[in-house]
Amino acid sequence: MSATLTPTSTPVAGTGGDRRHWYVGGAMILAGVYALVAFGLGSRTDDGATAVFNLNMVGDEAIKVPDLTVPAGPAAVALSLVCVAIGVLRAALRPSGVRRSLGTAVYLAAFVAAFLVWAAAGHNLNFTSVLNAMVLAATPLILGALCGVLCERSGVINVAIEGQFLVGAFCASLLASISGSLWVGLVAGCLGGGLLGAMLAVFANRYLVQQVVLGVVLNLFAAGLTGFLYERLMQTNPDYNKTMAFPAIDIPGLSSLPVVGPVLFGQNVIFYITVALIAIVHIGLFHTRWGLRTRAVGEHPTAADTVGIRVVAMRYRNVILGGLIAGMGGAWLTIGLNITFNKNMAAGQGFIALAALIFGRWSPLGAVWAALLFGFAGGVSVSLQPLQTPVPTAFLSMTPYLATIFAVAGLVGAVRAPAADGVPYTKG
Amino acid sequence: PEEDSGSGTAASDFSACMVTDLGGIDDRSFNASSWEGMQAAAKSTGAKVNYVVSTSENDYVPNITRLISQKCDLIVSVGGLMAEATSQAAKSNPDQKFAIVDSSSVPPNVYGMEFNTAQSSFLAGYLAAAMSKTGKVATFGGLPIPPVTIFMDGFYEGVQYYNEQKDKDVKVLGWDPAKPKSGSMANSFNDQAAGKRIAGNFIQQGADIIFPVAGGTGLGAAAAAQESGGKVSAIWVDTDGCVSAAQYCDVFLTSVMKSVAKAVQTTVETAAKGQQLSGSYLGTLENGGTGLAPFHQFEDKVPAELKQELEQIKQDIISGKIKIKSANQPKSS
Amino acid sequence: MSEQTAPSEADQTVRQTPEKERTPQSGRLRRLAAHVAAGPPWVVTVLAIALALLVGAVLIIVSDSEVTTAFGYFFARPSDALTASWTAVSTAYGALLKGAIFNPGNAGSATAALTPISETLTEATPLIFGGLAVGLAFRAGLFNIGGQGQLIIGAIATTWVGFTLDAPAVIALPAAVLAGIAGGALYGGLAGWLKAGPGAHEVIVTIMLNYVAYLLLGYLISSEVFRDPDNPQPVSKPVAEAARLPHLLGDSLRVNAGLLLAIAAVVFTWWLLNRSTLGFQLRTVGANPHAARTAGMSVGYGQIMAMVISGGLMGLVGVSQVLGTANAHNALTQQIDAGLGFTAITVALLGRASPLGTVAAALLFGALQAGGREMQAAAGVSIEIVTVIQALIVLFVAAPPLVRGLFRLRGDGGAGTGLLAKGWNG
Amino acid sequence: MTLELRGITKRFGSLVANDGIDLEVRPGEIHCLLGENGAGKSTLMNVLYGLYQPDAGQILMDGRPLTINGPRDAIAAGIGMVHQHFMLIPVFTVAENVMLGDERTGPPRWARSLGPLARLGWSGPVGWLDRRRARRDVAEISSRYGLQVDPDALVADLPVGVQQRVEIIKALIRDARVLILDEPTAVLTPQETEELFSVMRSLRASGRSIVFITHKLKEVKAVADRITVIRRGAVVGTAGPEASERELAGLMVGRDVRLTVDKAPPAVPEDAEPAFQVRDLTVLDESGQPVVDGVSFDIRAGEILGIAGVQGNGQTELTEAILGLRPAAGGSIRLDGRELTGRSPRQVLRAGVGYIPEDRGHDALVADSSVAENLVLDLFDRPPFGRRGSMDVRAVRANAAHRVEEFDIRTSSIDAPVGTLSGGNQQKVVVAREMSRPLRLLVASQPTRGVDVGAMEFIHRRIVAERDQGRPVLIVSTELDEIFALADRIAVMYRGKIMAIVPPETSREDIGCLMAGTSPDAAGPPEGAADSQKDAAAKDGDADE
Ligand SMILES: Nc1ncnc2c1ncn2[C@@H]1O[C@H](COP(=O)(O)OP(=O)(O)OP(=O)(O)O)[C@@H](O)[C@H]1O
Ligand SMILES: Nc1ncnc2c1ncn2[C@@H]1O[C@H](COP(=O)(O)OP(=O)(O)OP(=O)(O)O)[C@@H](O)[C@H]1O
Ligand SMILES: [Mg+2]
Ligand SMILES: [Mg+2]
Repeated sequence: MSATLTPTSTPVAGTGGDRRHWYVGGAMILAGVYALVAFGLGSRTDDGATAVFNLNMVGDEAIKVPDLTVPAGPAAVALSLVCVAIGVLRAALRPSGVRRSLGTAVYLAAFVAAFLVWAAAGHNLNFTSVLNAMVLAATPLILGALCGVLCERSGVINVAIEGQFLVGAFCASLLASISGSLWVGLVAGCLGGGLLGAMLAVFANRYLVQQVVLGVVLNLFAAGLTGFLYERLMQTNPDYNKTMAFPAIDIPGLSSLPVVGPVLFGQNVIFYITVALIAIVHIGLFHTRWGLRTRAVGEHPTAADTVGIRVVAMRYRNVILGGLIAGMGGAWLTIGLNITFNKNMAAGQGFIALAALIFGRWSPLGAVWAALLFGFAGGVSVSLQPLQTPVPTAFLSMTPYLATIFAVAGLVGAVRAPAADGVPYTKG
Repeated sequence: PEEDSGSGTAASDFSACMVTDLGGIDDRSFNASSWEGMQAAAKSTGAKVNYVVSTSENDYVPNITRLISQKCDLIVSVGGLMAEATSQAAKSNPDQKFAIVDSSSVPPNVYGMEFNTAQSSFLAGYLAAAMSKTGKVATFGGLPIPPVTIFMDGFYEGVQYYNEQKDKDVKVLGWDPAKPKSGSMANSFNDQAAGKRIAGNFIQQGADIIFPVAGGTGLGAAAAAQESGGKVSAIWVDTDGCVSAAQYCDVFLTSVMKSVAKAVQTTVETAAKGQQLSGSYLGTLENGGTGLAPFHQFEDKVPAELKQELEQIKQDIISGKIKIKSANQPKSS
Repeated sequence: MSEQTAPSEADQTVRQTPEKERTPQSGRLRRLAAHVAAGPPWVVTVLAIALALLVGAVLIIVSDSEVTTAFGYFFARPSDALTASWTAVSTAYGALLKGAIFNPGNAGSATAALTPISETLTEATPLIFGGLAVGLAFRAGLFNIGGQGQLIIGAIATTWVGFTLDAPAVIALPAAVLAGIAGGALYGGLAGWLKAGPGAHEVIVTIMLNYVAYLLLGYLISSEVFRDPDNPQPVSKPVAEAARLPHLLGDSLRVNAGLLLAIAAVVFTWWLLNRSTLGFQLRTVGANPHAARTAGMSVGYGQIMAMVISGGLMGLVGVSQVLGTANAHNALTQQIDAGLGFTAITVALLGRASPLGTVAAALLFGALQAGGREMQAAAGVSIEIVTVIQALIVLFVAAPPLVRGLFRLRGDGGAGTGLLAKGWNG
Repeated sequence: MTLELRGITKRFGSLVANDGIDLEVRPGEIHCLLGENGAGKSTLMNVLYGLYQPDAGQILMDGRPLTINGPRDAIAAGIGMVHQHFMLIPVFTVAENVMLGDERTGPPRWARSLGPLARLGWSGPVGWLDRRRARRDVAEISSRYGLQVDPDALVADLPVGVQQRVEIIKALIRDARVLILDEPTAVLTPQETEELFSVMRSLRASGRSIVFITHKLKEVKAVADRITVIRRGAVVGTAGPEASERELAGLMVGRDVRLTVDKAPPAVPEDAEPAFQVRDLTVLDESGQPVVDGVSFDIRAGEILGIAGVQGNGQTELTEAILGLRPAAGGSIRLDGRELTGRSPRQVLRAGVGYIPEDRGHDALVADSSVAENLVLDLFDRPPFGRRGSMDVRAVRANAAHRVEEFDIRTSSIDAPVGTLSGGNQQKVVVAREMSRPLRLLVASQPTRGVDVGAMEFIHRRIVAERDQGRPVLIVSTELDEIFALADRIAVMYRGKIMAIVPPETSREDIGCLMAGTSPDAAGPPEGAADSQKDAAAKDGDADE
């Protein structure tokens, strides 16, 4: 009777857009004041202690950058005040767009810096090594999140990244060990992830199984299957599960840059493939025919269908492609890190990758930033352990999870998935 | 699974069964060692041995019950977490024989096996301090629990002893018995990636010898050491690393052995012969229940003088001349 | 109110459907066969279980070294390979049945004969609570993947009350149980509140809360308040004797009063969903939040309440873990969750989120778990296979067309699990 | 190019949506497909466009059979379609929407200047999008046919009228020879409709054929060259443009229609106190723009105020604000002297407001729940249905049995999921529920959308009965016929404002002008236009004479 473009989302509950600035700004000020009292004026920093940040990796003798030494107390106070100031600006000026994002970024950086200065007071902290740990931890998360981007941008929710990691890690280790070739292992890892992706695609697209549920079940399936095969094959015969890894490749010239050199240009080939994939997925999604169609299929499949795009085929293709990428993330866990396969070795990283995807608002670059953030939190919590901070290890390890909750609950604002994400496409 | 022991000396109808802890049969740690001991005993006595795996703590009680109903003559449970389940089962089945690794005995029909690994870790600490070029050594644990921190305590005390004797200042990263809350823990016994991360961080802090006390997690530390290209070495724990994780043998300075296999083997053999098992077993440097493994590829790198010093310290510990303070040592029974 | 004005024309618009052709009723059997061939849900479920066991059998065969050896010379002597396969599978599944239902070899004493059933019921108890919890949230349109966290917090609360409260059983036991419920409910409610208020998707939030609870547990069991000074392991103080759930059939059988609590929880959940105003509200919010809001219901309130109750039921999983017979310590340990928060999801899916379906599903999975242990001990088949079989059952049940297609049933293409959990935007 | 459909049959389950339909579209004609809601028009066109596969029948092009397995085949055959529900991706720009499926690809500018790089495979399945060319093509088509659009605008930001132009450009850029327009005028003002007609005529002039779907007789007569009438899935007749409206209407609905409801003039004194008052009501949308902009009106007890207007001019937001479903950014709403502003939907309902939302499936019914439960959706926790937290299932069922009887709801059982009922009967469930409790105000939005004539009459009679019992009633409808049939006074909304409140005797044309945002000069504003609407609302009591 009437043709109107139905609004794509009618939020069920009204979001108090106005008050949000108050809440967020207030929370920022509170946290800033806390930082001031705990980090800046606390006992750890008060007697003129200095914090030393080493900027060289042990073992990279070629580069030498002087250590960064800061007076801990004054630095922490200054950084905390920056936090408070940004909080005040947020509440008072209600910035939007770029300025708001910039403010949030500076806030986070200042807060984390204040914390690090406090933690490192009277000790030294190897900052480059923290960054390196961040990159190592973030690589599988990035691959998992890119898989999520491919699947969810085309309208299939993928909660099975965890399972794809497991199968990828298992296949990579098994085939690399049997064949003796890391490349065979890498391909096998990708195919393993792709296989689980294919299952996801079939059950989601053909049998219309609710996709979040499906992902959870596939995770169980993958955990059970790899656990079973591990016990029956690898445990009885360690030759099926050798430690093997791609060697690090130094990019000539770049790898001797201070700080970033060893972190970004001294990793193994899977890392470089990951970097390439970030670019490929981003460019592919926003600048190519395939990307335009993928996004169309995820936003409004019927519309895509009416212009002749084969919606379901597109979804199959992208979900399987995504599976290949997640499988590579799994391969990283074994033959990328020089580690043998172990039951449940993904240890929840697939879920963190999913969180990175959502945190990054379903965009490849956003997901990369989120993955780096999680990686950084992990790297820092490991590095802080020997510094004898009064914060128990368990609480340091909680930070990435709490950060995610805060992010989805407030800081990032309402994140919106592609409109048709999780909705199977059927026609009459 | 059922392991037929065809080549036994005397075909016996004695059966010994083992319940693993959550690490599974190939944790390269006490589960694996216990199973090794079971198999050795099977060989020597012709006893039948098998094991069941626990995948969650909910499995402990039913696994033990099931083995009781399978009429196992001796049930070996591995790990102190099973102590309660074992002693309850023992109380309600007073005729059934039990043995448990890493726990003392409570009911009379449970034979406990404990190990004072602080003693051997003390030696390892001394060795590490002497071998370190950077003056920093490191250790981390799987969980902050006595069976783990006892190693770390001993290691720490060994380093301090070296510092006293030689007037040096070798630092221990990752553990200070005075501040147990901020010790480095991987929170897992089978997360190799975590082990690698933690070890990598120690290396970046300047440590060149790492002593992981975290079962399979430690493999990640060994991998990190291997990647350093000879600059960093590791000390393995529980078993001789050159045997249980041979691929990393080139980085293992030595291993702090906890002779679980030996103890289990002896226990099963004793029981199979029909002899009484009573009280409990405490492995020490003196009885060989714990000690340092051979240096293997480091044999030539460890100075002879240092080897002598270690031998002397060992004697001093046995004689009680050196007192180890760690509160985590088993109360000797 | 007003005059009855049914327009007579409208009657003509009612299309006359032709009388269904009556099939000659030749015996019950034929009717049953026809009924089965139509592939109603229960048939699909049975076939899904069969199919999953079949896949499990294939896994057992391909991973059995004896069988694979026999297949090595398959063409020379095929009978060997087939016999070996048959032996491997029949031993394994035989043991599964013996461990879950009845073991003829152990029929000597009543206790021995009842052991398998007791084990099955003991395993099923936490699964009933968990399945109800996840199912209830499903009915309100929420996917509670945070059972792990809620049960851990419930277990922490119940343990704390259990070892601090020095009181007779009539007080201690209910207090500990209520504490567990409250702990889980608060933690679940937190996720519900984050959903209803700031609009944070419950799947992400509950996954993250799982990690937080797990780490908190690790911290607590080695903290002064909880840590058992007499135990070298990271285990909390045990709860008082008085606060433990009593055994139902004597001390040697593990089935305990947790089962009675579970039955009570089933009755409560059924009443809540089908006979209470709150349940009506939850179902409406789950099925159509827009209509719920238009009808004056508060969607946020419904979501919070659903997560509170779901979390409370999950807290009961923690209660049965600590106060029941699952763990010999009756104390907190790092692995107290035993993965039940995730298994509960499959139970709820298989039970189609209905209380009675959940009971059936929990009994099935409890039997698989209990039987799986026997299978491991007696036939040497890794218990991981049980996880594979459980996942496959749910997968097949969720895709009836697949099962119907494989077995050539007619079927009506009816809905799979028919659950209401939404995508990220829902 | 002649397009022929022969014997097209399409079933949805047991429902026969198309029943052996024959249709012929000749080159250069505007062929009008006329039929009531649910007659099967869209289904037929979706079959032609390849979205549905017919259960029987054949499509011929210039006498040769044409296989259409999907829209791509239809597009290749030169068929274009503007769907009833637009097929645009809101987060894409106009240019992206237009090129989707027929993408322009080529080397990006930076590569072009690099010589050899330009020869790489920039096209192909993962080809590089050439946005500039897409933009240029859109601009070209839009200037050729006078379809003004900005190629870089986001579709979500465009008014529906412009979105429709985008849809037409989409079809034209694929060089459609046969263009299907499925109810294109439903969202347009009379003026926009006129513009669309002239575009259609110019397309016809360029030799294209157009299938134009509508159920508005006047439009048929204005543009059609030939007319095919469909009823209940079957062709019931063809006619030329000379056929009279009465004849066409008879064909369409199968009997004489009389869209007037017998009702007495309002039995309220004209100076009676208004029972329901809205003053300066302002409602903002998600982006903070006013969608309801300072609206004021009064309704006396026993009076029906009809709100006319093209869809999307703030009517939905107005009713939702009254119900408390949307926050009011300013103004007040008073019922019998009590303030309703800022109340929750529950409080508003409890205050005695009955509400029939415009989209029953979305906002009023829970498809999977039973008829009985849907009948108590807003009373479930009140006696006799709910007491102290528990529900009395017997009372719920008894109520359902009574309502099904009273409102003549055709259902297999009161336990049947309401989603299995026909649209009209679903609507009756909503009406029955909302009228089953004592009301102080009835708000009904599109009360008879997608409902057959029998049910429509029934619902109209019930609404009038409410009025006759002395309740104020607010009706929102985009169907002028419905407004004329029911309203005692008519308020016309345009862009969130009330243009005027006029008596029901006002001519269609004048209301059409108001709906389009212009005040009809000839008629002379009975109560002024937008600027003086506050006064109008204040004194509309006496303006009715
Ligand atoms: N996908 C579908 N599944 C089931 N029934 C459908 C489907 N699409 C349409 N119908 C039914 O088919 C009949 C014809 O629908 P159709 O949309 O073709 O009508 P229409 O003539 O376009 O009506 P309107 O004027 O309301 O657009 C209706 O009864 C409708 O409910
Ligand atoms: N999903 C379904 N399951 C069972 N019966 C259905 C279903 N959909 C429709 N029906 C039945 O099919 C018949 C035709 O439905 P349909 O929606 O086409 O009615 P209609 O002719 O459009 O009537 P109305 O004008 O009231 O919408 C109705 O009797 C309805 O109850
Ligand atoms: Mg239509
Ligand atoms: Mg209809």
